[in-house]
Amino acid sequence: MRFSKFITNLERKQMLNLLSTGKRIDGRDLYSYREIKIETNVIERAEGSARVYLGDTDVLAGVKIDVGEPFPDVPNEGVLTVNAELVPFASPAFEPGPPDENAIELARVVDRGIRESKAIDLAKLCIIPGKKVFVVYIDIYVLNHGGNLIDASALAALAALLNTKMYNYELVGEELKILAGYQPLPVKNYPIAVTFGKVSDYIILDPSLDEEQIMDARLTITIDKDKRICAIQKGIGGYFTLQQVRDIAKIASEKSEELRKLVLSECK
Amino acid sequence: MRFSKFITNLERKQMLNLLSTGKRIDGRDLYSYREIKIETNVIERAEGSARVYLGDTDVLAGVKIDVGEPFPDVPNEGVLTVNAELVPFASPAFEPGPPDENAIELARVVDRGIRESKAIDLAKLCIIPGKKVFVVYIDIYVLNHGGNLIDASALAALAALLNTKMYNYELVGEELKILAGYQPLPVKNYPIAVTFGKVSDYIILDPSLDEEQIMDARLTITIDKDKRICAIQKGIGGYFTLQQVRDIAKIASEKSEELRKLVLSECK
Amino acid sequence: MRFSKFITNLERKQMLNLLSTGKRIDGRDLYSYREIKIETNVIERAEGSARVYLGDTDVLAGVKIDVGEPFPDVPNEGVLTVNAELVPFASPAFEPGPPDENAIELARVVDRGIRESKAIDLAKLCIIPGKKVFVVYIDIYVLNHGGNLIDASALAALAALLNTKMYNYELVGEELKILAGYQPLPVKNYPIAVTFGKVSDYIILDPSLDEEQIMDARLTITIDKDKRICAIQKGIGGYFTLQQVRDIAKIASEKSEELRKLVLSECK
Amino acid sequence: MEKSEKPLITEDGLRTDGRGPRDLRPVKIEVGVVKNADGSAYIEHGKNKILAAVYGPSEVHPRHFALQDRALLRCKYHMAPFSVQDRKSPAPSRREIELSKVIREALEPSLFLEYYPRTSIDIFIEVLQADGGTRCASITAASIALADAGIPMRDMVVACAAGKVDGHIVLDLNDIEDKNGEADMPLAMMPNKGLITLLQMDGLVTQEEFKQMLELAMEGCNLIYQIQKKALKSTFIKTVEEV
Amino acid sequence: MEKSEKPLITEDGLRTDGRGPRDLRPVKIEVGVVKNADGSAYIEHGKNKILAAVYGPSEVHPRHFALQDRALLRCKYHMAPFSVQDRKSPAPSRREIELSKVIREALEPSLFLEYYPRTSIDIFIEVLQADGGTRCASITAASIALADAGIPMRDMVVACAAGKVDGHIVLDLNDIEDKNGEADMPLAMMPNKGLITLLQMDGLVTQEEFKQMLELAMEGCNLIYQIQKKALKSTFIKTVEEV
Amino acid sequence: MEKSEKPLITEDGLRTDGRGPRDLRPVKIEVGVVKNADGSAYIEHGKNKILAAVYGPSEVHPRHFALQDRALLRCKYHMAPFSVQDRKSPAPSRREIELSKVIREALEPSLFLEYYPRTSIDIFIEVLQADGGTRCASITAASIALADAGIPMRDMVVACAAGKVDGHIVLDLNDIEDKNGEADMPLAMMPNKGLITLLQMDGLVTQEEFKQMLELAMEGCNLIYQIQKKALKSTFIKTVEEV
Repeated sequence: MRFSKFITNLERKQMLNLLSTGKRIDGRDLYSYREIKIETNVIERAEGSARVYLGDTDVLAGVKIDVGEPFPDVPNEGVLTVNAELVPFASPAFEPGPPDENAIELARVVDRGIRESKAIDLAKLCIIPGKKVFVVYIDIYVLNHGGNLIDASALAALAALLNTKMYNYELVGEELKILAGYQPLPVKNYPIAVTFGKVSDYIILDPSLDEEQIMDARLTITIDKDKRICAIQKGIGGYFTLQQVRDIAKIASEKSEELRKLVLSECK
Repeated sequence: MRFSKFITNLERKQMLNLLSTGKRIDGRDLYSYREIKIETNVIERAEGSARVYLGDTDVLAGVKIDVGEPFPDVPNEGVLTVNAELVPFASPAFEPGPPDENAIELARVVDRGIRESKAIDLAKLCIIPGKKVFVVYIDIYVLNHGGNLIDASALAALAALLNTKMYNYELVGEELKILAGYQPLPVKNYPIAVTFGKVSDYIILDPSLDEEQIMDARLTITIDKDKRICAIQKGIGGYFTLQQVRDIAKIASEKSEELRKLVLSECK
Repeated sequence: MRFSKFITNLERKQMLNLLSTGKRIDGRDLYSYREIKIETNVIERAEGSARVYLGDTDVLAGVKIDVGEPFPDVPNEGVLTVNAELVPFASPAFEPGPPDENAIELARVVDRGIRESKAIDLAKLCIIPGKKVFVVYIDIYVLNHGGNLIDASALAALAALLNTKMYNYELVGEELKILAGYQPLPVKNYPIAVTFGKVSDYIILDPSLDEEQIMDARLTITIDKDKRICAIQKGIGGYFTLQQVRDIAKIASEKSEELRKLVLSECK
Repeated sequence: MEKSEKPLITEDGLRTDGRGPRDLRPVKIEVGVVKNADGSAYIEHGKNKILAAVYGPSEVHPRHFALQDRALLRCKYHMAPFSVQDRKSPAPSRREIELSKVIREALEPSLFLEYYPRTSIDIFIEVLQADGGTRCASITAASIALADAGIPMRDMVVACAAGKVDGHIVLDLNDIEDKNGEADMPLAMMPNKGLITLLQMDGLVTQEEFKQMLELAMEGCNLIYQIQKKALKSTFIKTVEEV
Repeated sequence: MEKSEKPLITEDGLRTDGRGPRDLRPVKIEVGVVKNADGSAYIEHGKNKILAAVYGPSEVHPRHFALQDRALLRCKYHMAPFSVQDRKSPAPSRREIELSKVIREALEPSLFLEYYPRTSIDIFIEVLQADGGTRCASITAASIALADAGIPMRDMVVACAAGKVDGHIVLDLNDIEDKNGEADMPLAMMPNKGLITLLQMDGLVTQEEFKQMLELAMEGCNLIYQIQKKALKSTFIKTVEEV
Repeated sequence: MEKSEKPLITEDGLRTDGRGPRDLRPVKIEVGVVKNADGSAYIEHGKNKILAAVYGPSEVHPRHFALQDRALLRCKYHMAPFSVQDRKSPAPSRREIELSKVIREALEPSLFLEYYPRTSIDIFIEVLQADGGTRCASITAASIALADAGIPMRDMVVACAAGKVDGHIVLDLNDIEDKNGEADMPLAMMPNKGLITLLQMDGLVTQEEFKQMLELAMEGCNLIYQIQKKALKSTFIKTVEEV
């Protein structure tokens, strides 16, 4: 199998030794991302789509838009639904069946970043208040698990949204009549998830799959276009000190700029 | 573990010896209930609620009221739904997952007592015939399994119903407008479930968890306020003689009075 | 157990030896069906029903008719739904739970024959275009698994359809008013599924349960009343040569006539 | 469907299907009808049409369900989608799950499960057509299927309901009586010693009515027991001839 | 329910329930409330009413889930159908599945799981009534239940949220504030060394606000820790008396 | 969506996408595209975009599924929610379950499963975009993924459909032709000896038309086989260079 499930104790020691010199097994320094490649509009049949390669991680996000009912407490807003699937296709560690806690956490963290930063102008997706609104489905599809699925997925979701086209329509009574042409989805913020791992006392950015296996804790900070924090998620059974959390929030803010530039330039 | 799953043969013999003298391991005689405590309105957020302690058994019943459609064959009546959950919280013998046959039987026996005695005046829960009625959800939540869940659950359900408040409303077209104040749920009968176990040839009332483990058969008789029988359920793979059934029905009738008095006094 | 799960190597050899002489263990020649018995209207409560005995195989098909919504892409047509259940009742090889791949394949092959041959005149099952149509449920229930479930099920489904009575109705506004009397379901084609097995290089018609266990591949050809092919399904992990497929299609066409005559004479 | 307005008992004391209050519906039993099963039976009880099949004693799957000191008895009561007026979803309903349980518990006291430790005995019941009283007819049929499978028994189990309809105590309620009557009380027993192995009731009756229903249901059981015995005897003869 | 139009913070700086920005809601803790469990606790935190029960260390079911080098820690956070305004379906929601995960991960660093290889420790949390901040109250209660079960620990875990409401940084948001405020940040920590074991946030805040919220939430944790300790002490006394 | 009113074949005999009746759509294959898998392939066949990954031979989970005399071959065909016009629920549909089965059975005759007793070989197929003929393209890709995983084979398996559209027998139907045509017949074969491992048909055709379709589909398979071979050759070269 090309996928090594277990890291030996020796490998662990080597990784720690390297970290003590500020380096990582793949040559990166502690706060660097792996190489990122973004392809957009990869699924013509979807309203929007993007594929993100982050090192060995390969994530595809597809956007479909449907017409449905609004939630009763926000009758004037469209609906956002984020779903993630960790299909066994992408890793022998993924189980078949309905989304497990990891897939659900992944989807919810991506969802929170988009929702809390108000990335989609949901008010513009209302068709008939209280009755008909557009429903935006973002489906995240992991095609190869190479570590740090959250950042890759959040990036793919944002790129797919920036790339989403909606048909033009007019209302005939309460029915939608589809008109010629397309308009972009109203996207007004660009949240970027930045994830750190804690290996022993070292904090590393963008953990790879190998690093995830010796990592004690994980912290994701999602930063919006105005450097505000819009979502946080600590994961895995370890801890952080207050100082570590403060440092991470600061680095996340800086790093988010890089990624945002990249995604915006790809989606122009 | 504080919960002993198995009764040894020796314990079994001791229990039988005691029974032959008309006594039980916890000091009760054959036809006595354990101590019963009823607390009502324990969940302010629910329309009605009650918690019943029956010896070590601890059951919480919550009532929620919603608006829904009537069944097509009774368009002028509200809908009653009873659900029970035997969450692993309450006993290592309970499995996670959707309700199993025990939880379903428990819910259906409680349901039958309430339904057949017409405890809830469902005709008064009709809003618009054939279209809109109130739906009464009774959720039974076992918090500690100490034996005889049926009687405790039926008691908690009845106490919760007696304690249920519905908002006042007026119809504006076909929509409900909620008005100030509350009215009680129309409850017009008070069914009491009385459960017996058969251990060897002894009939005992209100079996404890230990007794349930050596019990051969179970019989529940539910009695309404006019001493009529409104539901019966035999359980577990044993048998009763005709005479035993007749005796049980008679004792059930007497015992139901005690419990009914108790629940009515608590719910005044 | 009366049901032998495994065929020994010796039995396998004997079966192959026999086949080399053009005979089969139950005395049939290669292209003969086992004895077929069709009973119709066996479930009075269903709108249509039929039970087919094909050797030891025993299949019951029931038809229920309900009112529902059409599919959006064919607003003027009724809906056909075929469901099959391989309940453990019928064979220790069947597992409890929702339909598995075998049950789904069985239902879909039967469905395809009926659908593609346009056996039911779905246009006549439209009540209000785009809103209300009749939904025809065919439920296939295997009562004993004796091999070749596809042919027996397709036959039972067809016989049940030919035997289906619908109530007369008139529309009062958008509601159906049921009138006295019945009319037959509009059936205008009679698809017959004919299944072959390949054992080593021998092609046999209507494999029995024993033969299915040593069979390498399966091929079903469904033939309509005008000798046209309306569905094909290859099954099990083996292969056929082009010549074998051609031969099978020819024999299927001939054999379908026999079965069609039988079912039509039973359903007169 | 609105509730029936017609009386369920006429002035002559006759029921919707012409029976008197203490009459059984016609009962027909066949044994050995499912070839793959170790034992099986078919019952027509009124318009109920029910098949019961028994598999076992056999190896338990999954294995960790096996019991060290006796056979694992499992029972699945299932209704065909076309067995009732409105098509029933094939997924097991709460009612079917409860009935599977009480039927298993009604049959269990008749069996020497301790003879077959670490095995399973599986009872499958398929209701092809339902007409009130399916659980009773199912028990009657399943007990025969168990006998047909050669499972050693203390006694047969036989079941029949009594109930209250239009104020009268009646035997063996049909579908209309079950739905519109005042009470339905299914009862199963081992007839030799009159031991009651299933007892349920929905309805509202006095203690006195209950006593009458108990006796009437047991009478009904005894009537069906005669039919059950006849069905079994004809099989045993068949079995002997086969040898 | 439409969003509230009323201010969440009055001109006097008071909140809807009368608290100041840095005030906790009342917290009440009871230990040893579930007889069958190995350890248990009940917490009332504001109007939250939550029970936590711990079973284990015990044999793992199913067995192949067992870990060779440490105990398997499992956690199930579950809301009663009547715990919220609109009845909640009893089936676990995606939210409950996520919360079960983050609560387990918040408690895990406090435990010496390596002391009990090949066993399981199961934490069950039942939310009987929900009022904002259930995950924090659940963690606080579950940590006590673990202590009550005698599971060896590095430190207790205690949790509290801070957030932003009407522009103010506030401690321990209630339901209305959670739903209508700008940000909610639950935090759990092991108080002895101030190690953060859970941190989540929904909302939109600046780096500076985030720092303030971090400190405030940790303050809140320390306040609750005092209550937690008191609850545990009274149990230990009880335990001694029992002997 | 209402059925198309436009002719599917023009007067010049051309199809909606400009092809002649016996033309294939463009096919592009890449090998070794999923790093974690033991073997993988990507196919674009018309607008179909499909990934296939193979894991194994490896230990079987759950263990009791293992076969004593050969490898357990499993296959899961799955469509991404965004692969079709209307979003598809991620839960497997009945169609996906049937296709998983027939694809597995189409590939099975090409493999020496008996070389790897007590192991599993898992094939995962993810349809990223669907455009008619996904099962054929999936089989073509999966066979390459199996080769890429180094699973020993008798022959490759390659698949292509023929069908009947507007009265014409045509090769390799696209989505519109599949939905609005008269018949679609997917066929898979092992090309060296022309052995047919998958054959299905929906539609209504005469025996004569069926024969023409059979031959045309086999021709199509042979065309795709050339592309398949080329894709594999370029990988083997790559593999050599890597060493």
